[in-house]
Amino acid sequence: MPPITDDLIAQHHLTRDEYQRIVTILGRDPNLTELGMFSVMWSEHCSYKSSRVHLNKLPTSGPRVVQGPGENAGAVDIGDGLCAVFKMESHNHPSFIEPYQGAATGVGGILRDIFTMGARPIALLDSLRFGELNVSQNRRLMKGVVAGIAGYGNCMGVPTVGGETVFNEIYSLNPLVNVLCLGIAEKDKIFRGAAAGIGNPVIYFGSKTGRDGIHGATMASDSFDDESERKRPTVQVGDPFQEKLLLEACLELMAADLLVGIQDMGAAGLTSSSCEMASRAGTGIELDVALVPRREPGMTPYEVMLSESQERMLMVAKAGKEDECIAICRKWDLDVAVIGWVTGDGVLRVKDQGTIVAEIPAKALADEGPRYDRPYSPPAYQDLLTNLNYDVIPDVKDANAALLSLLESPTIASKRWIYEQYDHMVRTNTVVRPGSDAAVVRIKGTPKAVAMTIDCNSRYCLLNPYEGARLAVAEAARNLVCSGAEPIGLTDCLNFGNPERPDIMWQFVMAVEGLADACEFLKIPVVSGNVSFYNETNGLSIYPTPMVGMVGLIDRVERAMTQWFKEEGDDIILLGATRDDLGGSEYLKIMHSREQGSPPFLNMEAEKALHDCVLTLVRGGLVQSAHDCSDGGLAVALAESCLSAPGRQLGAAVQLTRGRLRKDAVLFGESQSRVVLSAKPAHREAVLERAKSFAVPAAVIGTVGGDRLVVSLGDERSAANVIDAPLSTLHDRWARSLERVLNET
Amino acid sequence: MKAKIHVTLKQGILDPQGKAIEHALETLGFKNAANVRVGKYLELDLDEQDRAKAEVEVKSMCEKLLANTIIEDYRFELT
Amino acid sequence: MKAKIHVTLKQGILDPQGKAIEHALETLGFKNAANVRVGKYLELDLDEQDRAKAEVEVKSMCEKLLANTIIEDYRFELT
Amino acid sequence: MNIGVVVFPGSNCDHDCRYVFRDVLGQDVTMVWHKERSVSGLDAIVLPGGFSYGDYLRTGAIARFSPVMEAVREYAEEGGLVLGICNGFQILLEAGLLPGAMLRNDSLHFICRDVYVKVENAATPFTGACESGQVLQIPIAHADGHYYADPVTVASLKANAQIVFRYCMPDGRVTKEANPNGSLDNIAGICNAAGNVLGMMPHPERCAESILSNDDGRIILASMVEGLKKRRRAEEWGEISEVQGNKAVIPSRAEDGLKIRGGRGKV
Ligand SMILES: Nc1ncnc2c1ncn2[C@@H]1O[C@H](COP(=O)(O)OP(=O)(O)O)[C@@H](O)[C@H]1O
Ligand SMILES: [Mg+2]
Repeated sequence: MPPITDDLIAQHHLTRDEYQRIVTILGRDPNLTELGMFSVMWSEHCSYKSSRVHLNKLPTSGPRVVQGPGENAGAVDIGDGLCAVFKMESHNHPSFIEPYQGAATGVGGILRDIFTMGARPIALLDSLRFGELNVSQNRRLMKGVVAGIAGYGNCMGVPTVGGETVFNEIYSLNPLVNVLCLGIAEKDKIFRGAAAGIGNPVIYFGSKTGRDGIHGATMASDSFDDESERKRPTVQVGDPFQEKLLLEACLELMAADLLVGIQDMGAAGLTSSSCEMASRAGTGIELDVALVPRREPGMTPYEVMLSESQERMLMVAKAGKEDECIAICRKWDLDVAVIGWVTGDGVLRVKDQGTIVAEIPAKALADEGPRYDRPYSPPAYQDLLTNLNYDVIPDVKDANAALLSLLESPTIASKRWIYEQYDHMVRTNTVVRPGSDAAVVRIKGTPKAVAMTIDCNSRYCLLNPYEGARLAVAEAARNLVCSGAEPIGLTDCLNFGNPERPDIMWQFVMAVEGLADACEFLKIPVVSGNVSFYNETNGLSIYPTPMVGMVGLIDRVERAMTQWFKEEGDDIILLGATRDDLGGSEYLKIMHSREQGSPPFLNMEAEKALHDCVLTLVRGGLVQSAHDCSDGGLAVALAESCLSAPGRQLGAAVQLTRGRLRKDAVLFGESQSRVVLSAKPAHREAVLERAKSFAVPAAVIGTVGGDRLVVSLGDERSAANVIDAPLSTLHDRWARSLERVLNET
Repeated sequence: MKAKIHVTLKQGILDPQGKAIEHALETLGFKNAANVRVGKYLELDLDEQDRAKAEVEVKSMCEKLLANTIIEDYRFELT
Repeated sequence: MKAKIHVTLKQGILDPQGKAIEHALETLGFKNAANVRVGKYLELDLDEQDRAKAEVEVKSMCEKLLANTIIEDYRFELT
Repeated sequence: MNIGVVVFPGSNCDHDCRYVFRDVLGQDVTMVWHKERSVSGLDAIVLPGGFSYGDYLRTGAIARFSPVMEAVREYAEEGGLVLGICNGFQILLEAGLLPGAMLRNDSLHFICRDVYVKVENAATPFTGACESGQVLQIPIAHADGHYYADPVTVASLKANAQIVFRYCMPDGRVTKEANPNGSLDNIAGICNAAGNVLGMMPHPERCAESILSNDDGRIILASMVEGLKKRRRAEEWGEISEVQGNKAVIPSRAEDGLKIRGGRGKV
């Protein structure tokens, strides 16, 4: 083995201090295998060394929480003896290197996190960020990523029921691919990744081990430069068929009561799964790499321990049950081998044909990595971003044209081109398909359903990371209540630049505090999450993007609500107040090429009152549709309510008053805490009364019907139609926009 | 001129398809087969008389589009 | 012995993948390329010394599994 | 009735088929592992959708060699009802139980969405409750659904009324625009000459309950169940005249009182 040199230490992305710490822990210099194991476990990706001190601020408990952060996924009680198990993960860097495989293996990884908990995955959502589609490289990336998610998720038979897709130049060299998976498990049959019981066998199963993605974990903690694009590491290739067999085998193993603990091999492969399982149980593990099934000859212990080959799992069986475990794995044509056992000395001991090649205290490896409270301070440019003089921006002249431009912009346009490539119906639970505020998936055997959404407006976060994070939580919850669901849990995926830069660290800290405060206020626990740092290329960071995945519960599935207008003659009612909230809007970006200003004002009390009001109205059967106002403001929300119906589209005639506001602020401003409802005229009074009782502003603004969207703006004395367009025109712009740009090869 | 292009997975990259086919061949009784690898085969007509130029052109096609050089190798012949 | 097997769509069967690649090549500026056809290329090791026996075996693999002769042709060589 | 649902490695609509026959239509369902060599005692067999063997090489190419497929073949030859949905259809094609082959969708993409199909033959055991020409809304979810057969085969399919479903517009017109995948003659489903084996790309099990906003698929699945009941009654009552050889004659129309809902877009 080569001697441990400064170079070697640097290549493993360990600092001198970190190395010293390793020497102290071991009481000697590590050998190369041990150095490799430390380097992956102490990487940012696995150890959360820059984020941990701040993540502790997030509220993680609540009456429904069955499992908070710390396990493979979080779990919340949904009644009937069941819980929803969910988590979100990023696969940004791998997807930039190889979009198809990167995205596919991202799906594979998050699925394993869910089914290792004993939950059958029932839904996936994906949140994507790409550069603008006029650049062919971005189109190529997007096509590859979407195909990869489809290729893996579809084959697994887990429906991809929703997501979010936003385009901004800033993501050109750092696309984001975040995937959320939700599964259902019996509450008292959740499996955890603990290697308990001295003497119990440690069993490897799944695919064989190859040299895939060695150093993937450290790579994810590395930023890109032109150099790393050339020295591409081995790419992990996913095999969804193998994963499907793994899923079925796992659920069968769990049902047979053979296991003590189980964990998937994700980042840092065999190293992380073995030391984390031992650490959680306060035990040790002894294993022999020579027993690990391999795909390639001549692999060293270093390579076997660090390989990130996909579709592999580690289980600790009850003593004497190994033959039954092996039989089930064989039934599903999986490779399987007993590779070691649980020990009492707290050490992860790795042998190669009996010779010890690594010996590290499991806890030190898994939990005692470095923690940094990195310095943070706002960037010098922050004020320049927020100080926007609206006087230099002329008010909108042709609102009709502006609406068409907004509807056509890829961020707002229909995402049908994406979600039609995803099987979103398999398992026959998808009650609300992609295309409404939140996806709704029923829970068979109960009267219930879960609703799910992912949201984050990263421009808001750039302009004010604290407010941006609060706004993301508010929007996610709003999407859920519009679907008739009560928010019950949150998972996040925090995508940021290089934490060693004080300005980036500041964005991170502010965002985490915003998340924490919003969740605290709305009483929504954070049960799982993921941090992805170093989303930076050639020194240019992405916008801070704290993605919020939220899960809600619908007590009676037939009351799930959708966003589109249902019937001619229904009233259109706007809940919430419209303010001068043009800052950070999609409108300013599309029409004035500015990503500036302060993000919309958010009053949490008003937001919460709106949620309670909407839930009461939906559950009371008083409304026909509910749609939250977000990107593009009220005009876009109205258009979406007209256009997104899967069946017949219905137009609307709407009269808005302006007061002292700018025209563009009324139509396209992104004031928060607003929802567009439609209701039968017979329910008008009841709706207005309920709104009043919740102190939520409410106004009847128009009527559903016809085949045009007509919006007039004015006061009592004079009103003029500022928007008047046939649905066919609006629909063509909105529904076909993505396919039009993407067909440009 | 006709170009015949073979695109194959790089050594060491997992070939799930090859693995599944090998397994199927085995259950069908073809016990002699091993190391099945699956790649792509492309044929195209090239309107170019100059062999050297054609070489350059096809190579560039492979690099840019036909092969994913992160995980695939390619080779071609011109006839 | 090594078998190299080519499986291609029968003449006359539309090849949308070939079409798409042709289109993509064109937009990338490769205007000389035409009639792109995409097929599969398989390699496998055969533990069989007798050439004639190997021929029979690979032919049978192709007929039974590797090609669907309703839509595909196949050819192979042994080396 | 006891409906057998075959589970191949990689099947993923097996649960959905079980759910629809057992929980929606109230039948018994037996899951049949692909390594079984017998399918006796079953009243019908369903080959469900999914990605058997990862759909590697070609869709259905490897699954058709599963041990159970020999039994399915015999079962079909004896007149038993076999329904292949999506991947099940692809397996039936590869196994030669139905003629033709599947090509990639013209768009080269996986497509998941509702389509409309026209019932071209309402006299099969699977369409007994449909009207001829009726339009059903059913979702598809596949990447390889472009049906192909040589002209001779197509001619005989037509001559024998083996084309059961064709993609169409909501008003029943069979147009190019209505064809989601490039399928020859807009073919969405075909049966064998005897009429007891049906393969279809759309998923009736995904639209058999009103909570899923559409229950047109129920008509097809319930036709099958009612046909089986009728056949059993005929056998029990010794009405041999109703049975020709091995193949029961299934009535081509729903009887009065047959509870089948849905069926929008009748033309
Ligand atoms: N990448 C994606 N995958 C699946 N569905 C998506 C994706 N992107 C957007 N969608 C769906 O498109 C619809 C509109 O998305 P979006 O505009 O983000 O909704 P909202 O503003 O209400 O959060 C939603 O139903 C969403 O689930
Ligand atoms: Mg919304």
